[in-house]
Amino acid sequence: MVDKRMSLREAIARFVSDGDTVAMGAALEGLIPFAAGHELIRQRRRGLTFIGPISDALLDQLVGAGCVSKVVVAWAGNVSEGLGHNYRRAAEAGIPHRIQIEDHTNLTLALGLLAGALGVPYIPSRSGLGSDLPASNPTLRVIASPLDGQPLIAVPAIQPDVAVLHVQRADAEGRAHCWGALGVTNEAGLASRRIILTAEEIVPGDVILSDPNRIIAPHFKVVAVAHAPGGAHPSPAQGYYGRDHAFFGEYHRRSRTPDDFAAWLDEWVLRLPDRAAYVERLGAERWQSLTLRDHRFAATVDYGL
Amino acid sequence: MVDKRMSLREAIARFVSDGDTVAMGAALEGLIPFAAGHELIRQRRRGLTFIGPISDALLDQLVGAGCVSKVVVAWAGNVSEGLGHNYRRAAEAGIPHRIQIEDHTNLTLALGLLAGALGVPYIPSRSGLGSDLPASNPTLRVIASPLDGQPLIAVPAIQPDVAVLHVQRADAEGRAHCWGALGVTNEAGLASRRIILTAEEIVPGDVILSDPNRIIAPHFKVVAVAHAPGGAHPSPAQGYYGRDHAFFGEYHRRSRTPDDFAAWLDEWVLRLPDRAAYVERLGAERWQSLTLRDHRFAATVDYGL
Amino acid sequence: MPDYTPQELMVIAAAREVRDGEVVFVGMRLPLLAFALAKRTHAPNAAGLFENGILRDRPIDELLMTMSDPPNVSGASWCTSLLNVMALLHRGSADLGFIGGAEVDRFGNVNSSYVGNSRAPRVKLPGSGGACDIASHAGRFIAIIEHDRRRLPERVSYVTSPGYGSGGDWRRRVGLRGGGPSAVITTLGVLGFDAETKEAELRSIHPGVALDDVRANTGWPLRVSGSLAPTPPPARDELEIVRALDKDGIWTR
Amino acid sequence: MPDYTPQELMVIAAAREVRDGEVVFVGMRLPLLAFALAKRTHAPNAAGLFENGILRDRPIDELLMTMSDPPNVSGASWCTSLLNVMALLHRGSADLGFIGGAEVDRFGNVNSSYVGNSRAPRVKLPGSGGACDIASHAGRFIAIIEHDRRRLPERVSYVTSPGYGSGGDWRRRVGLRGGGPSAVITTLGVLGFDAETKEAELRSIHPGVALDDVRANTGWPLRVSGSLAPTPPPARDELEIVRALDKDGIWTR
Repeated sequence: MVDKRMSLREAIARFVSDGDTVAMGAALEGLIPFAAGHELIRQRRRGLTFIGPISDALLDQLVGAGCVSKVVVAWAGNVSEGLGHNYRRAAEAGIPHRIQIEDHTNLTLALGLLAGALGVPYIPSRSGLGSDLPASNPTLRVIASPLDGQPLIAVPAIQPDVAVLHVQRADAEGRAHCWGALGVTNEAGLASRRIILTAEEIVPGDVILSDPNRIIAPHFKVVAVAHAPGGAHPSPAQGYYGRDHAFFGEYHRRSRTPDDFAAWLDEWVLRLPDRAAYVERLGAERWQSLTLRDHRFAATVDYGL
Repeated sequence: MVDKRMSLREAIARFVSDGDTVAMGAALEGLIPFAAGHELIRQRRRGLTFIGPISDALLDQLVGAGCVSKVVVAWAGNVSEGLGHNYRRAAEAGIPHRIQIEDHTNLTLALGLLAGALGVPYIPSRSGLGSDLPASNPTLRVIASPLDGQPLIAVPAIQPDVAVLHVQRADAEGRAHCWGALGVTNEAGLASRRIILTAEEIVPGDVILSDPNRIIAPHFKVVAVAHAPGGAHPSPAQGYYGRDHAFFGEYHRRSRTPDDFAAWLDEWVLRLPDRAAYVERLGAERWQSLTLRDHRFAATVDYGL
Repeated sequence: MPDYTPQELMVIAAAREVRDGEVVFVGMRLPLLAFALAKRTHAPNAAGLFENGILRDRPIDELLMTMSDPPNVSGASWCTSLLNVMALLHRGSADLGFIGGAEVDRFGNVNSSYVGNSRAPRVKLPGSGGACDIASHAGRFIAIIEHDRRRLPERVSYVTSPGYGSGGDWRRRVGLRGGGPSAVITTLGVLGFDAETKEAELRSIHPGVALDDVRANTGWPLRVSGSLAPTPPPARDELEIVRALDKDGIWTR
Repeated sequence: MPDYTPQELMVIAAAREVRDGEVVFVGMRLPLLAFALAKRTHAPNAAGLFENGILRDRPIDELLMTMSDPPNVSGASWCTSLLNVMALLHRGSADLGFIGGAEVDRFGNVNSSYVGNSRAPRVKLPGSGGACDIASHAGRFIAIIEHDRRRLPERVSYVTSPGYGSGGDWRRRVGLRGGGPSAVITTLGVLGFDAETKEAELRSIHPGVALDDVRANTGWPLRVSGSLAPTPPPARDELEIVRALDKDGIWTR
């Protein structure tokens, strides 16, 4: 038994290097690993390629903090508020620096990760035909089907160096349960060379192994398990806390100018040592308002013999 | 709310026609829809194309009964006993008649179903390169990757007319929970034009909707829900009953000659009206010996708000 | 002054496009409200697909800010992968999809990626998300957009989500199998598309809007359908449902 | 007469090929016993992948007749789709895989599909299952087979699972990325493969077996490794574990 528990600081220090390609936000608008993203900012990672279908405000923060040189995304902004100010500044004016953008659709990004998971060079799709995506993202190539000559888009394999997945509960060896909307969690984990888990709870292996169908990835790809309660805030973690809509709104307003963003970043990321301090800064009352009012337990199943 | 409950007899009569392509045994050695297969035999379906990665003895029975004219499979036989006598007789000697065989590997069959699910003409793979599969199954074509010229096998889409899935529990609208080894259940359901469910239990919708991550298919593809307790016997249904190894052994011995098989078929299929009669014929003691000795309940999860 | 906002009318007009029993690929904001409204009125058996992996039958009483908000998960009819729901869409199992965008053009092509040159954009928009997939593969799709000349140019500067391209049989020629746009619902009216040329034409005008206003706010000489009609105003119950859903008027006020 | 069966020795020899910490694609019957034995002896951290979608760390005390038997599911470390575990294999994440077959030839190619012409077979065998996938993509693979001339022909009549093809760099030329066969474990000995030519060579002979017996039962002039050695006989604890697992001797007696 290999104990992979470590602090999030150590996990990021050991397993994400400058220049890595990093998949985050695989579950779409929920379970976004904000705690891990903030640790990337604190450790001043540079030159990252960010991969994620819909990254919500996390990508905007990483871009504004100067961590990202390339994005491979289907949608980037602030989901409930609209455009992402930092993302726009980088794409339109090179502030803080230029970023390269590979536009995908949700499906082509998922197929790219699936191809990466399978280790095949590409998977064909009709998404992108007739659009300008192949023009602005030359990795999406129009091909003729070898079976009947019909036009297809060959979506090339995407193999991130690391996927950071936030989950509800994990054991020390990196076996984890994750529930709710899953997005491309499965494909991102399998496509990546290694997986970092951040978890609301660390539980005994028996809890996880009691329901092997709910496990989200092969543990032998997991290199680190970091306990990070509240680690998805302001995005939701089903069964733990809801989405903090106001926080997204506040971030939107406070990222309109580079100076405002610098102040926000200082307050919520740079001046805080870790996620525990962040949750404390949110305050007990606000945290309480986000946590469960109404339990909805799943009907059990029996794996008996 | 559309109530899709009906007898298995009605489900097969209405939704499987002569000449259809039928996916069965998607979960591999467990949850094999033997009850539905026996109903196909009783209703004398002819000219079926049987699709399944590892179909265990069910395919052998359908072939012996003359229902099948073509098989699209990765493995066909009697898993714990070895070769399938009826399958051999059909393939080697045309008894009861010739069958066409499209050999796959487990992966190529899964990729074919995935391509069918996605509605793309093919998915590339390296499984099959250097083997004789493309020679005996010309649907597997060697192509050059349009990205780098490397050889690949183009696995063409497989879209069955109907997938028959045996599940642990389903509701009247066709939403179902299925657990244990899943094989290609997801891909077979999505690739098929319609789904017939046979279920150990019919439960209220609230039970199923309490755990949406465990639901196995979109209900709008389900055309029939048949209550069939014991419907996977002699294959196992996790949490309900184990595998009846002896039954597979007995079938193996009693299918060595066409006459022996005819007697077996008469006793276990043709002379019985339905699965309830089959379970009764097995006898309470034998059934009891297969059912759970030891419950292993999954740790619950909370979908609360 | 009517007793409702243009956004409320757009939601109601969009809801009326949903037929009972259809599988609908639902977007966020106005489409989500439209789908919720349709479920509560004439289309109780419509099923909603969400690109995060959700299939939902039961209506939700809370306003969702994103499709992954916990109330959208709890009680869903399937909570699976993005790939599984996109597979259904790509294969042709979605009857209808909704998309938004910054620009829609004469042939229903939609831009949500770049204003100006994509290599040096004046505005970088969020991108496709699932919009290109929906526009490409759904049985038909509907775009919802504010009506002004900037947003309805003759030709979008970037095609994120293909409509009818340059018209006629363009979709078939480029290899798309989805049906293309069936309507563009704007703040001034509803556009449809000519069955042959696939050019947009004004199908209905919202109450209180003049035809000249529509033309003046459209970036090309807009054709008018032979069956041009006024958009039926919101019914009392439609408005009540929309307002109950969007209590604080976040998207409709 | 030794105090063990050839099948027991094959299981034990196969178990010794598993290294601790490896990801092993496990087949049924003898390979399953071999994997279970390795877990209980020198490779407690080996992880087993099963093509029905299972990843398993915890050993099982019951004899499995199929990989989908409930005891293999309960307590698994992942119970997912065939596609997910095959994706791991295809991508190159499996260090080792085991396969069986009816014929293995001079270059380690394996037939489990047809004896005779595939269009009019003398014997229709069950087919690949996952064997072709394992042989194609695993870091290395091991075949287990009864040793006689019929089962070890110079060239198999049908290549279900590619070994080294016609030898040398054949695998690279046809586009395969997995390492190919590292051993063939038979009832008489263990074959390895020459590093350059990729031709099979006898690496060890089981206790009590004469070299001439091996040659006489092989369908081509079998080369002998310069480091030919006797197969170490089963240790007491190895035998005890195998017999505890296969209590009734279903596969090893």
